[in-house]
Amino acid sequence: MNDLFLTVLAGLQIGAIYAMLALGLTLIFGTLGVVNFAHGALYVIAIYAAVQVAINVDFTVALIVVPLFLFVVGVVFERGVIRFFYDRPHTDQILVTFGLAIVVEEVAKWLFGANNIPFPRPDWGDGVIIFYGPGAVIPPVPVFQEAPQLWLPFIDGFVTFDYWRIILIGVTIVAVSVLFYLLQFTRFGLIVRAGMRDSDMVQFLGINIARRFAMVVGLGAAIAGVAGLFGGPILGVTPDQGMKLLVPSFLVVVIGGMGSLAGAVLAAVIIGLSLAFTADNPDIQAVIIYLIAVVVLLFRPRGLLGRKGVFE
Amino acid sequence: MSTTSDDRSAGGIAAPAGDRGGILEVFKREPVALAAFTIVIFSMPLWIPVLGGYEGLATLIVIWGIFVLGFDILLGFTGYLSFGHAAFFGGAAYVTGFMYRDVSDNVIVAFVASQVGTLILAVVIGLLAMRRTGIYFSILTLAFAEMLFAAALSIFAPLTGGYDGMTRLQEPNLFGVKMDGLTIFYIAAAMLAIGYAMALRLRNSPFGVMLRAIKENPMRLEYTGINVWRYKMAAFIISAHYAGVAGFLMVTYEPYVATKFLHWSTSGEVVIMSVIGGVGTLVGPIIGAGFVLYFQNVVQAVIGEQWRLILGLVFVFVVAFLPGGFVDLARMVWKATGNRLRARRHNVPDMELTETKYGTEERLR
Amino acid sequence: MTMTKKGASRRSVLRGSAALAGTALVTPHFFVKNAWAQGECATVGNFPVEGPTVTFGFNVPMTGAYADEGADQLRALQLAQKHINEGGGILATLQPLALTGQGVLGKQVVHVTGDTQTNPDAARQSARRMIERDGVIMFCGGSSSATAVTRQYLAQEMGIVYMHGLTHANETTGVDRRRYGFRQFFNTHMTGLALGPILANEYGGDRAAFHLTADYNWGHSMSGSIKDATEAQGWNTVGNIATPLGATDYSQFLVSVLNSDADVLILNHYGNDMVNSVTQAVQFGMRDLQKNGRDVQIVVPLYSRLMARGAGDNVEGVFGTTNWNWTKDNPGALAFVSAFEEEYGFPPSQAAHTAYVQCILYANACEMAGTFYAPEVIRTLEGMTYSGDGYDSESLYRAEDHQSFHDILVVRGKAPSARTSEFDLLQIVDTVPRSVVEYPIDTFPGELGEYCPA
Amino acid sequence: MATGANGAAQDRDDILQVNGVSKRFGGLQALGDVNLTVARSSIHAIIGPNGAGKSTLLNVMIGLIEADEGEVVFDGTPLRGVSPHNIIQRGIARVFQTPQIFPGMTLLENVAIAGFSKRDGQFTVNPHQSLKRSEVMDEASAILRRVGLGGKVAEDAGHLSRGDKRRLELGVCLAAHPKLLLLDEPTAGMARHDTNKTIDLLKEIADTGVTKVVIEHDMHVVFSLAERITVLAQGRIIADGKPDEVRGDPKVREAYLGGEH
Repeated sequence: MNDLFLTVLAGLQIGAIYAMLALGLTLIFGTLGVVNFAHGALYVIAIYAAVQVAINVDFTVALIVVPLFLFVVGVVFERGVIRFFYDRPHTDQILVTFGLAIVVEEVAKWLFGANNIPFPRPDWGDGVIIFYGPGAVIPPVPVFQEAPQLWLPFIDGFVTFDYWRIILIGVTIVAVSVLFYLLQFTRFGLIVRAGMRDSDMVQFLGINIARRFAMVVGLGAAIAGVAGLFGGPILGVTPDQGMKLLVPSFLVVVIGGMGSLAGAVLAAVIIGLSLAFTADNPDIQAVIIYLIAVVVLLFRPRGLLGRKGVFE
Repeated sequence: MSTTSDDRSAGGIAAPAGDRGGILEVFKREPVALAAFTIVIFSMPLWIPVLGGYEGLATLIVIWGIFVLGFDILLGFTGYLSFGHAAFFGGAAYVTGFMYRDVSDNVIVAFVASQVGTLILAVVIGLLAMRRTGIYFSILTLAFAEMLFAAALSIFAPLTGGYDGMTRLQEPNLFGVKMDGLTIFYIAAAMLAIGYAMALRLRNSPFGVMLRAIKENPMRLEYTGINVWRYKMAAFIISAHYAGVAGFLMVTYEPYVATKFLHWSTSGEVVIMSVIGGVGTLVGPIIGAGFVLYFQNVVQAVIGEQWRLILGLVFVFVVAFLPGGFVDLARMVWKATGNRLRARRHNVPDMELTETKYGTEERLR
Repeated sequence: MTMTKKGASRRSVLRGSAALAGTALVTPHFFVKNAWAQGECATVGNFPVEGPTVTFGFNVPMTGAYADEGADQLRALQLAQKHINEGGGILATLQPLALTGQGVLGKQVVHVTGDTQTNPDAARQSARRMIERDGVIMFCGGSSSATAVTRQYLAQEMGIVYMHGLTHANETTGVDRRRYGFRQFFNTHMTGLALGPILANEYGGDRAAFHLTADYNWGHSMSGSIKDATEAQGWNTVGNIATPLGATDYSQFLVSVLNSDADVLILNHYGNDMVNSVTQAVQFGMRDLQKNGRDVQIVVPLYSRLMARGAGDNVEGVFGTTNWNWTKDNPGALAFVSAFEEEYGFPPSQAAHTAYVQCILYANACEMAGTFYAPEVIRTLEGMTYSGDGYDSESLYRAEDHQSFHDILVVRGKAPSARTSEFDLLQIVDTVPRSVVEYPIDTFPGELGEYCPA
Repeated sequence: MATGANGAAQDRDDILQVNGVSKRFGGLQALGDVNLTVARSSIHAIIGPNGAGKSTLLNVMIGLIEADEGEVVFDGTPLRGVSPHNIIQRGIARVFQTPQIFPGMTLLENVAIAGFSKRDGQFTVNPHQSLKRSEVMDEASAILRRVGLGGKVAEDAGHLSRGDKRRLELGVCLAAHPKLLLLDEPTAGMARHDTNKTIDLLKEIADTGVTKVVIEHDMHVVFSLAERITVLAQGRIIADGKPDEVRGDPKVREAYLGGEH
């Protein structure tokens, strides 16, 4: 049981990063129809911004500054690059954003080197969390005594897990909820959702879609910023992070259904869990994500939760 | 170079003689284009050192030229963007490597084996991936190629040498003639010339017209009595074989199989080469391949550590401002110098995000 | 005919054209290489060297995960070039020494660079460019065994000596050993021999070890060596999971470790893999955990100062081995470190050291042999004993497998408070003498191949 | 199937028989027990208010939509399970409601594709075949002249007006030398002058023995062309007969007046 519990936690945490990146990707795709291969590059900008602020100022400051900064980066990115590609073939969009991703990676390498920059975690997030069951005796190690503890009925004895990763899962849940709230209950969200269904019609109604488009990219980038803030201390701060996350998070979007936010979250969880549960078997783990993608695309081409008619 | 004379004929069948250039013109030009192409390729060892290149680079360009040429048959003609062409390049490379290491050092044996391997792969992947169009096709091909890559590194690692690649190959030879230096270059160049001639023939035959029609409107084609599925599969398999031949030549030239041959970055490189050169023009992608390889191997040494940054910027620039690639640039220059040419842009075909191009009728299903 | 302008360096053009003389329209026939041939082989690489300079190829990763190591190697190689041409550095300490500080055999050394991209295929292509276009007589550098092995085969084919950079897999001088390749760096087997006894001494003789192993040749080689060495000390290996090369998240693997009853975690990772796995192991509380009544320990068999820096404070107390460290205080090390610091303002890494020594050793061997003719240079290096290369005692280039044997350092990560600078990350626990790690030649099978290239 | 054998035996002058075809889309009965025969070499019109199921019926005939029940027999062979391109190869051609052409190709290429389809069958790889001065190309340009597009052979089809696209599609269909031509509103969007030209063209084609089934709203077209008229309403046939009979049928008037007009 302990084993299962820890594996599920590990899976959720792996899925959390994918979920946050895939959400941004699918949001931008759904609204703007642009396949943004530079989304990984936004994540790279986020981790470097986060680690610089965290080391030189404070992580708490980074908590506010980094998502805002990424929002601005996203808006500039849309106004400066993407908008010139709305009328271009999707292939061009993919290629130009892919080219930019290379440029960002190389600039990051130029400025900060190819090696990892240690990303110290704030005191409130450091250490482990202890899950304990009935009758557990936690050893009198100071680190354990100070660590947050949670009673769960099904745990045999006690288990430890990285506290930061639990925070990451929580942050992801919050980020997803905030995003859904924004889209479901605000005027901005109404327009964005309408735009996802039919951008021509929204434009026809005289709504300034351009400004909203910039906001959408900004929003997607800001989520990548949050992912970088909380993912950086785990996955490391190297220039190639973006490229490493690009293909899996893109597959998550496709598996979930392009343009489907709920689908992206669902697919991220599925991918995360399947990676965690195949950890003991590298042969299967290496192909599992592609296997899922192939099966889904062959039997349900529009993805798990993709809506019919919109992206079909 | 033969660029301008050749891409002119890209329209395939044009008007009957008289109107505007047209059919006769094209057919007069096909042998000319082929001859010019062959001369340029075969003389590469003579002129590439002038540009700071070297013999090995010429061989590389020719091999990758075959690869991108086949890719252009699929993307440029049929409009299917494969993100997984590395599967055929790398697959054939591994089969070739396996033959050289464990079976025979004879290039003919390896060639046959590698092409059989490519055919099997192409049929299996094609049967599954070709059911989908647009971006879903791209993702499926990517997924299959990556599965193959992952398998080569894990399940088949004892056979493939895993991440380190396949080493300890015997020196390939053709009944005692070693495959090195200019020998392999001329063999590869001959294969490229043959491949180019075949591609030209295909394009200017009814078959090529059908492939272009698939790109334009597959439903209309089906309801004109054409078996669209078979044409698509044929294009896919032919395209895969070009990649397979390139993979075979790569290992014959360098008796070593790198895992990168199967990696998605190899598929990506082919896309980059095609786009930089000009999709759908046959020569364009080959020029693109030449440019990228020249940049990676020669300009790199001049620029030093930041060469990839510069290459990325060049790439962004070309995609943004030269949607038709270098061939478009040549065409623009040609036009600017007062030559009137029918302006048919060979832009990258749109990769449909929609599942099908079928019109309103299809929705009823 | 531009191709033959440089004349002598166009070996394969000539050979190819001979084969195709009947068919090719224009073939360069101006030179017949045999006219210069010396000794047993018809043609050897880019020999002879014409003109007042000789070209070395510096073939290091400039892009990709090991770009920083590559950059440090490049610095060291340029420094070596400077010392060969102008004197200085370990020319003051190296014995036997034939170099005079005025180039090699009366020629000034110039260099060309190439990017291996930490990718075997790209490495081979860039090495080939150096050989074919730039006419290098030797190339040097690199930061992974995969790139090292593939270029070593190319070196043999082309008749160009390759002085390895950082390559730690046994295969390089084991089953894949080549006559034209030389490795100064140590290997996983030597790491095991050096580390095993010290681990047993430190942590006790009855530990249960769990391995996380990067899923490629070096990783498995490393894991096997450590397993053998620790089990010989009475340890028990309770698990081994292969992790994908370049993985970023190790939580799913660490969970398996947590669930086992292992009390030592061995991370057979290098580069960013090592940075990530060691960091995340600490994040999971492995260093604070107790199992079987003992503190859980983490071991990183192959250390690199550059990588340790990436892992920050997490390497504190973690054991490992390294080929060399800048804090060594023998005359050779001091000469090299001070020259490097003077030039660049910070101390060199072990990657820099091996590249530097390799380059100078090659030049020295040419000077000793009195020729650039590769078979003679190779014979000079084979079986050579030398000192003053940064180690306390004498080193040896073994003739049978081209593996260099020298002292090896067992180190552990320093606590942040104990560091004197941002480069002072590793504390030398023990300098394991050459005699301990010098394993018999029949440990690994392999054939070096011929002195004549093929 | 009994109906199939029965239908084939019934009247050998019928080129097409629709036997008891039904089709549902969700809750909507698009076609309900439709029985229809089309006589060889005739012009047969199908009319009815919007949403009556006319296009669906044509789609069933060419295999674009599979019927829930019933079958379509063409020239004595049932078409169930036959793939669309094979149905077309047997001699049916279809002009769609929204013109379906190859927009990025020249008019000549558009028509030539159908010519190759007729000549080479559904699939062939024969790179030696030349496009040059082949009989297919000659015929294609003749057909383009015939449909009134002779001056635009080298233009990209995508740039044509809607009416011209319709004509081009007709040309594509003619090049396949069909036995049966299905036309879905061939004159929609055309000016009266062009409509008349099209009527003349269709009559001319009929004289060559090609059977035609036409869906049309324009009663002028219907009554100047059709030899027989079938009226569909809500997926069912409410009248079937010669133009004069249908014109006087009260059920038809009711369907139209009670429906839309």
